Amino acid sequence: MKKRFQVAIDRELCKGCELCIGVCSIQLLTMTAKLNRKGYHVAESANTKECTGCLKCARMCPEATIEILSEP
Amino acid sequence: MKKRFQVAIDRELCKGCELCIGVCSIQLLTMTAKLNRKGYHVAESANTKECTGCLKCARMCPEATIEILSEP
Amino acid sequence: MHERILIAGSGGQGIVSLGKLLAGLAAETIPHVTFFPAYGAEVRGGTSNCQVILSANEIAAPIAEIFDSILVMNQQSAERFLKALDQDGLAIINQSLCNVPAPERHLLIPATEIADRLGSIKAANLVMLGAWLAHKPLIAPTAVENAIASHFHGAAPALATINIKAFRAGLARGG
Amino acid sequence: MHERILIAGSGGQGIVSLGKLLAGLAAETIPHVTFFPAYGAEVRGGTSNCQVILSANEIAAPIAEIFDSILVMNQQSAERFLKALDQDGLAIINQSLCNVPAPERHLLIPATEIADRLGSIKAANLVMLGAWLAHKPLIAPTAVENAIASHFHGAAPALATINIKAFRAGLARGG
Amino acid sequence: MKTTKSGYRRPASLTKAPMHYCAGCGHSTAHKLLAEVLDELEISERTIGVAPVGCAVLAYFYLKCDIAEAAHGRTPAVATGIKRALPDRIVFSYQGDGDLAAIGLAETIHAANRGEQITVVFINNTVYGMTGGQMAPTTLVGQVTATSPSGRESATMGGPLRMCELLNTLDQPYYIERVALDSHAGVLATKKALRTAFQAQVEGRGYSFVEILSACPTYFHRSPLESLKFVGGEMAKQFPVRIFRKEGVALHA
Amino acid sequence: MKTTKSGYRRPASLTKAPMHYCAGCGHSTAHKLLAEVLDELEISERTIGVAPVGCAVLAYFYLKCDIAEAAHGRTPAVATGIKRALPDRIVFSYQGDGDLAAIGLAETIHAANRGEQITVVFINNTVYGMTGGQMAPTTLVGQVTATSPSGRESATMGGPLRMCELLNTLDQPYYIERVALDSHAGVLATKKALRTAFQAQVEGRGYSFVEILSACPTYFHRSPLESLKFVGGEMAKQFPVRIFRKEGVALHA
Amino acid sequence: MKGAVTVESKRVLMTGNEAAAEAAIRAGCQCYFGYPITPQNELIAYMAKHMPAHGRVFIQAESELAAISMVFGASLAGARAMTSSSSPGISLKQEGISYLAGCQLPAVIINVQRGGPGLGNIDPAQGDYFQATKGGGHGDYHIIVLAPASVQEMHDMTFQAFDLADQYRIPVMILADGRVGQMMEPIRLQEGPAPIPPAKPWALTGAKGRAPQCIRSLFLEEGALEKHNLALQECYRRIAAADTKLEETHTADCEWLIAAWGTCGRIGKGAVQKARAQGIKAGLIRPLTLWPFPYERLARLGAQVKALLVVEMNCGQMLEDVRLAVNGATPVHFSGYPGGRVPTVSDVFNALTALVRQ
Amino acid sequence: MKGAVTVESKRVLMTGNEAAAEAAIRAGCQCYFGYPITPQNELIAYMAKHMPAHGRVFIQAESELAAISMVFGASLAGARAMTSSSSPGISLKQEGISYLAGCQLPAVIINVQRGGPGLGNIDPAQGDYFQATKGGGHGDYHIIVLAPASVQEMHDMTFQAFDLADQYRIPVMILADGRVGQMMEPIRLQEGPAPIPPAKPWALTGAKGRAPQCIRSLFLEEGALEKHNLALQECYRRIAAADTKLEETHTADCEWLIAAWGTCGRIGKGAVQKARAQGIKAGLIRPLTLWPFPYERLARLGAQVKALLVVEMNCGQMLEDVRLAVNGATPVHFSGYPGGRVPTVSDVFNALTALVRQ
Ligand SMILES: Cc1ncc(C[n+]2csc(CCOP(=O)(O)OP(=O)(O)O)c2C)c(N)n1
Ligand SMILES: Cc1ncc(C[n+]2csc(CCOP(=O)(O)OP(=O)(O)O)c2C)c(N)n1
Ligand code: SF4
Ligand code: SF4
Ligand code: SF4
Ligand code: SF4
Repeated sequence: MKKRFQVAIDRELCKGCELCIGVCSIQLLTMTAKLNRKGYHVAESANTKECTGCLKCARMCPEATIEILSEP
Repeated sequence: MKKRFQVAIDRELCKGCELCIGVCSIQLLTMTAKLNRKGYHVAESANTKECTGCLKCARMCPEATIEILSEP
Repeated sequence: MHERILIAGSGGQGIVSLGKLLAGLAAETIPHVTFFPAYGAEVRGGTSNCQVILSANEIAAPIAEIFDSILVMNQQSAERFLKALDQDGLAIINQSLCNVPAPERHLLIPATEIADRLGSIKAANLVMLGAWLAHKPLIAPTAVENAIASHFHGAAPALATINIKAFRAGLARGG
Repeated sequence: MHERILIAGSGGQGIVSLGKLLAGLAAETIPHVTFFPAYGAEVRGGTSNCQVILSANEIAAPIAEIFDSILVMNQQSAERFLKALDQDGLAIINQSLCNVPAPERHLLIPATEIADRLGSIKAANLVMLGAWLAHKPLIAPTAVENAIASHFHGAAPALATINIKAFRAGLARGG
Repeated sequence: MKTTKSGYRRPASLTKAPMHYCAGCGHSTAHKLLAEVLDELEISERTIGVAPVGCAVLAYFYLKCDIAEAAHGRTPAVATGIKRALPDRIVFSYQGDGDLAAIGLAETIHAANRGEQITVVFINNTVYGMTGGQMAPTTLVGQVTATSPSGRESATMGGPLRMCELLNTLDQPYYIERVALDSHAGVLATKKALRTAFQAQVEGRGYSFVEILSACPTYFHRSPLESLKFVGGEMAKQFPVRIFRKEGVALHA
Repeated sequence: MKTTKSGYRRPASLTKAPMHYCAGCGHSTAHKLLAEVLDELEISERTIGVAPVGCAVLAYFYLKCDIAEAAHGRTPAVATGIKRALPDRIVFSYQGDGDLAAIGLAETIHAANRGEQITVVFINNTVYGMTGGQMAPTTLVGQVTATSPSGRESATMGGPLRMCELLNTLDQPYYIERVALDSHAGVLATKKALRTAFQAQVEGRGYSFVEILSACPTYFHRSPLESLKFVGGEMAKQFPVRIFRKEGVALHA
Repeated sequence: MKGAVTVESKRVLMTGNEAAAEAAIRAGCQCYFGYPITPQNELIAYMAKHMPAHGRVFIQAESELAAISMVFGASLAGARAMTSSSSPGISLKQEGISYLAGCQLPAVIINVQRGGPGLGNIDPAQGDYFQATKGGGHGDYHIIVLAPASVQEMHDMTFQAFDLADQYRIPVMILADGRVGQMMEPIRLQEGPAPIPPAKPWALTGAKGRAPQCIRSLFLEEGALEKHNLALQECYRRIAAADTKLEETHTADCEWLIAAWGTCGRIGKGAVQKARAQGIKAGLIRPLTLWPFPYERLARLGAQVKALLVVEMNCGQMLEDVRLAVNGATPVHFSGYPGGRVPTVSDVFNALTALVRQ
Repeated sequence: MKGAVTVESKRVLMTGNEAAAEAAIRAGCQCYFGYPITPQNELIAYMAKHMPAHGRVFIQAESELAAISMVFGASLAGARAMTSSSSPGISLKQEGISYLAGCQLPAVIINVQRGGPGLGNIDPAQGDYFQATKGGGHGDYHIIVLAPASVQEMHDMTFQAFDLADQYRIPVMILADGRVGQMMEPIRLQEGPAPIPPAKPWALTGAKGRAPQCIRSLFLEEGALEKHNLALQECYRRIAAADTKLEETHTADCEWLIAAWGTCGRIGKGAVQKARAQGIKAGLIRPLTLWPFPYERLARLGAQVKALLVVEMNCGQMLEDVRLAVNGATPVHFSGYPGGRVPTVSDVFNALTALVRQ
């Protein structure tokens, strides 16, 4: 059975660098127009349930902002 | 006609290091028991007229103490 | 005339360049001008602020304690600096990133959002400047626009347009 | 008892080691001892000198201006230092390398030549020591010989012999 | 906390504090990877890091291990002092190119030459970040910086120093590798290099050195994504990414 | 004054002062050869030398050209300042291994890396002469010195730094050679290397570096003749004598 | 000039760092060697841009040690040479400064101080007074130390520094702080042709047509170093006699004297004006040269006033020179701000009135 | 101990340099880092030989900069650490000393001074008083400075230095001169078990069982550096109150006071004895701690005597502290020997009698 994953992005840690965006092969992550308290645009993940658990975005994120949790 | 050379050693500059002694293929140079003002044993050249003008001793002497003059 | 201005915000908000721009333009017509940037740290991402003093007379102490105008661009700066506003002073507050009560001397402007909509959040500082100038007409708006145009000349004409628009939006909002 | 001794010569003559030897042996029996080497320069080949003070009482100033004994081993040192000899003082002069007039307080010893003949010009310093001890019996000659023997122990027994001979030659010459 | 196929969590050795680095800065990624390695080797409680003067001077806010702050460039000498005093601790220095290759070049080479049992993490971003984007010893020829406003010109300013190559002429180092934080693969390689380097120290094998080609978007005057391209492109061309020394043996290219 | 088959005279660029160096010291020979080269290239009147702190600190007593005295290790930086101020003069630094490879290592490498148009004469005698025979960065493994009384031990003190090899990893240097004052042939080779190095500078070609393996009989604790054997034997084994770079091109061994 | 905006015909708005850099160029500085450090980075950046454009030498050195040594080299070759840094970097230059002083070489060194000790912070501070004036390096020497309080003075003092350095063959330090360095003010630039430095027959330029020369600070011959050091002291006396400079405000009739330097001096002036406005007979003495220090003038003022207040952004450094000058004649009080906080006019005014009320 | 000759049961003849080295070992110094320089080479050679034999750390560093930084590292890891050098090398350590002070790290630093400025010469001199006591590095800080006058004091003061350093978390400098370093005298060695250093909970030893710690001198938060600097000053006041040390000779009834430190103090004692022998009421004050300086005791003596004579092997450095202490109460005269000449007893005696005759 295919494992399910949850993608959690800590909005306040995100700096909007966009390094996570391109590495996701199924383009799950997008930049938003939203600003966090520091004034950065933040990344968001849509359709979290599609996540394959490749962890690429989490590994790319300089700020360790993205956590991928496998659902049990 | 074979050139003649004169070997002049500045006794006061000599430090008795003996580096000149061995390089002379005809063993023209010898250490003496004499001391110069600084307390060094000094080298001397015997039979200066035998000198072949190879300049090896002059080149070896760290102190530029040995001058080889070719006689005209 | 003795106008003490404080501009404050976070590292990347163009606080220091705004202060420099203001001081440079002011110095063309006002006899005594000092500009002083305070770097929070020799590091990235901290807070940033600067002071500009414009005066008809010699400025003995180039550092003010209370200010006639305060422009704050983020929450931290608002919390830290607004208390230094003179009782008759004017505060311009970047509402996009600050959450402060707004008594009458406070002018709230969503500068970052305005700038973002115009194409670059980096232009928020000019929104702030525009709003301030609307209340304190110490510099001619055309002089500001010329300065922006020549600053971005060549390198990025598109940016010049965005920044001028931002400035005008501020001017309009402030008025 | 308050004996101020100066030993001087050129860099390679073992001036400092002689001073150290003397001070070390003296300290075994004499309550107050200082030894001070003066390096001419942080470089090779300059002159070298040292002072030893032996005293029954505390030595306030560990530096003397005039000396009870002066041992000079080369011309430069002789010229420089002999004038610092106390009027009742004793000078031991290495005749091999010094050319000085010899008033009665001056003892001329061809120390370098003696040492050379014994097998090492480096032992000239011990010739000097021997000659001095002959006049100022402040240390037992056997103590000196033991110290020499143990110094060269292992490394170079042949050198120990040469040096002891040199010392004895000095002792004999001095007497 | 291990990063396995089963997920990714913020490493335990990384504090919760937001890092002050600019968006897309390689320091952030390097810190994160360092924290992962401290977690995986379970050494954070016996590790002492030495932070440089440079953008990473505040590393103690982020890394959950003891951290000292060295004078600019003296970082490996400080690490030497710590390691010699406490030989059973894990000691690393973390340095920028100004710190490591300019003012601290002598300390860098001599610590390596003594084979100090430390790990040196070298962030090569070709500029001085903290002081405002000046030329570094590793600045590329032609690169514009605050102090090479017309681009670095090799005839008067010299060319980029290749530190791995320099250190590889020495006998003592145990492990020397250059990696690039230019892509996902680069992140993985960097992590692996750091792990190897720290592992070597844990096993007492000697001096290890990891050079990380790293983005400084602010002073590259490029976006974070463009900056990664610069790292993987122009930088990696000048600074070949590879293992220079493994288990004490120099591998020649 | 040229030294031709017709005789040898004390070079005109050497003063008449007896040198203070110990008997058999390589500094004396190196000074003499330097003076010969200044004579032959006829440059002594436009040459400015920088003497190090080390046994050669008094070089100004012996060499008939303008000479400055640098702080310990800063010799190439001082030479850089002079050459940049007076680009048409001939500028050389003359340095021992402590000066060049320990305290001054950063200055040495950076001057080379900038390709300063200077000539560096490096006397490698494996010890600190002036201060009393302490360990140098070039001390051989096992060699006994005042600060390695049981012999240099590579595990804690490192191994001998090979400066030519280090500098040869840089792009800018024009000429790098190592020679040994171990024999008559070595003297000739040294003279030739010095001549090539200065000639390169006269022609404005760039940075030149000559490492001279040299005897320090006093702290080798050997006679002058035995010292030469040590230079040509154990030292040359550790420090291979050869041209490393010629006309800007690295020659690989 | 990058970042400069021309005002009127003759005024330009610049930071103190840029103003100093431009002054050096106008004074004929031929060689600049520096290493980045906040808060003086605008200076090195300015030089990086403008020195090559003027055909002069700019090198970003590998360290402060290398930079000061390059200055040493350029100076001994006869060139006007300068370096700049901030506190920790200036500490690294101490050996080099001692060598420059020992070799009697002219040089200009700018220290835009920051908070210390150690890494401290980069806020304005005045913690390096002792280091600059008493000799942070080894041995008995002095360098001339000038203390600017405005961007105009950063410019003018740097300009003068080159002449002073050449005239006395001595290093001259501009001891500024982050405030003066970072602040922008409209200034009038030094105009006209660059000054012509004096002939430097002592410089090493190659021995053509003369005997070879040496620049050294090693004096091994007996008594030589003592002679040399006494000659240095003699030179220092000449400088003290001719070139001690200070600024006075309302001192003629003052009963309460503030002594302060640099930025604190400027703020002190504000406090004096405030005090005068309230009828307090306050005055200000601001040494423009910290070495040589205006001992004599201060001794006379010390005899005149009821008390002195020394204000510094440190824990009391010039304070000692003031006390040496006053020599017990009147009480000397101190207000110190160590760590980057710049006192305000009110701070100083309050400290003064507290004294008056006592 | 190399070069040492055992005398009686308890006396050994050593140079001052060796005596200091042996004291460090007996005080439990765990790490020594040094770089050769005359006139302290016997010290580093001694450590090279004996530290490894005791299982301690010895490194000949690549430079003085590296050496002081290694000391910084070892100290922050909780070890007793030491370095030694001489004037130019000490100048190079100034940044590092400022960092040690800023981080409140204990360390022992020996400066066997030589003549300066620059390369100077290697004769005994006292030209680094200002550097040592006023802070040769940047920022407001002090270090404890001890001034030995004999081989015994080289030994004892070095031994005590480690305890002082740990007690106050401060660098301690032994400010010796070439004479004290090179001289041999028979001394009594510190016996008994090595002192036990205080616990160092601040040290970085790995965060096992506690929160991670940081050793730093960077204080960016607003007001933090000021707070830190005021805390340092508070510590300095405690040290001054508890650990100001001096030696007095014939001061009870003296009318003429010699003030001198180190070697000059010892020679001054000879001059005082000579003066007393001739009926002149001379006395001597010899500060054993140069920082903290015995201002109070000197102020009281200043009120007692007709005049003071300061004798130093420099151009007048401690002189300023003496003048600050005396604060105008009595004339202060000066005899200086800058450049390596050591004054003789007669020199000092003559200077004193010249004063008396005036
Ligand atoms: C002695 C000294 N010199 C200079 C500085 C200023 N300074 C701080 S960080 C730095 C260099 C930063 O560059 P790098 O080491 O490459 O690190 P990055 O900031 O790029 O990560 C400099 C020159 C200093 N703090 N101390
Ligand atoms: C800053 C400084 N540190 C140390 C010294 C002491 N010192 C003088 S020369 C020297 C090293 C000499 O060795 P090397 O450079 O190899 O030259 P050599 O004497 O062997 O020719 C040292 C450490 C100094 N003068 N200045
Ligand atoms: S990589 Fe991280 S910081 Fe960058 S945009 Fe994505 S979530 Fe934000
Ligand atoms: S080589 Fe020269 S110094 Fe040596 S013994 Fe021969 S002549 Fe004398
Ligand atoms: S300036 Fe550069 S190195 Fe520094 S935090 Fe920003 S991106 Fe990173
Ligand atoms: S000590 Fe060595 S290097 Fe120095 S002069 Fe003597 S032999 Fe030459």
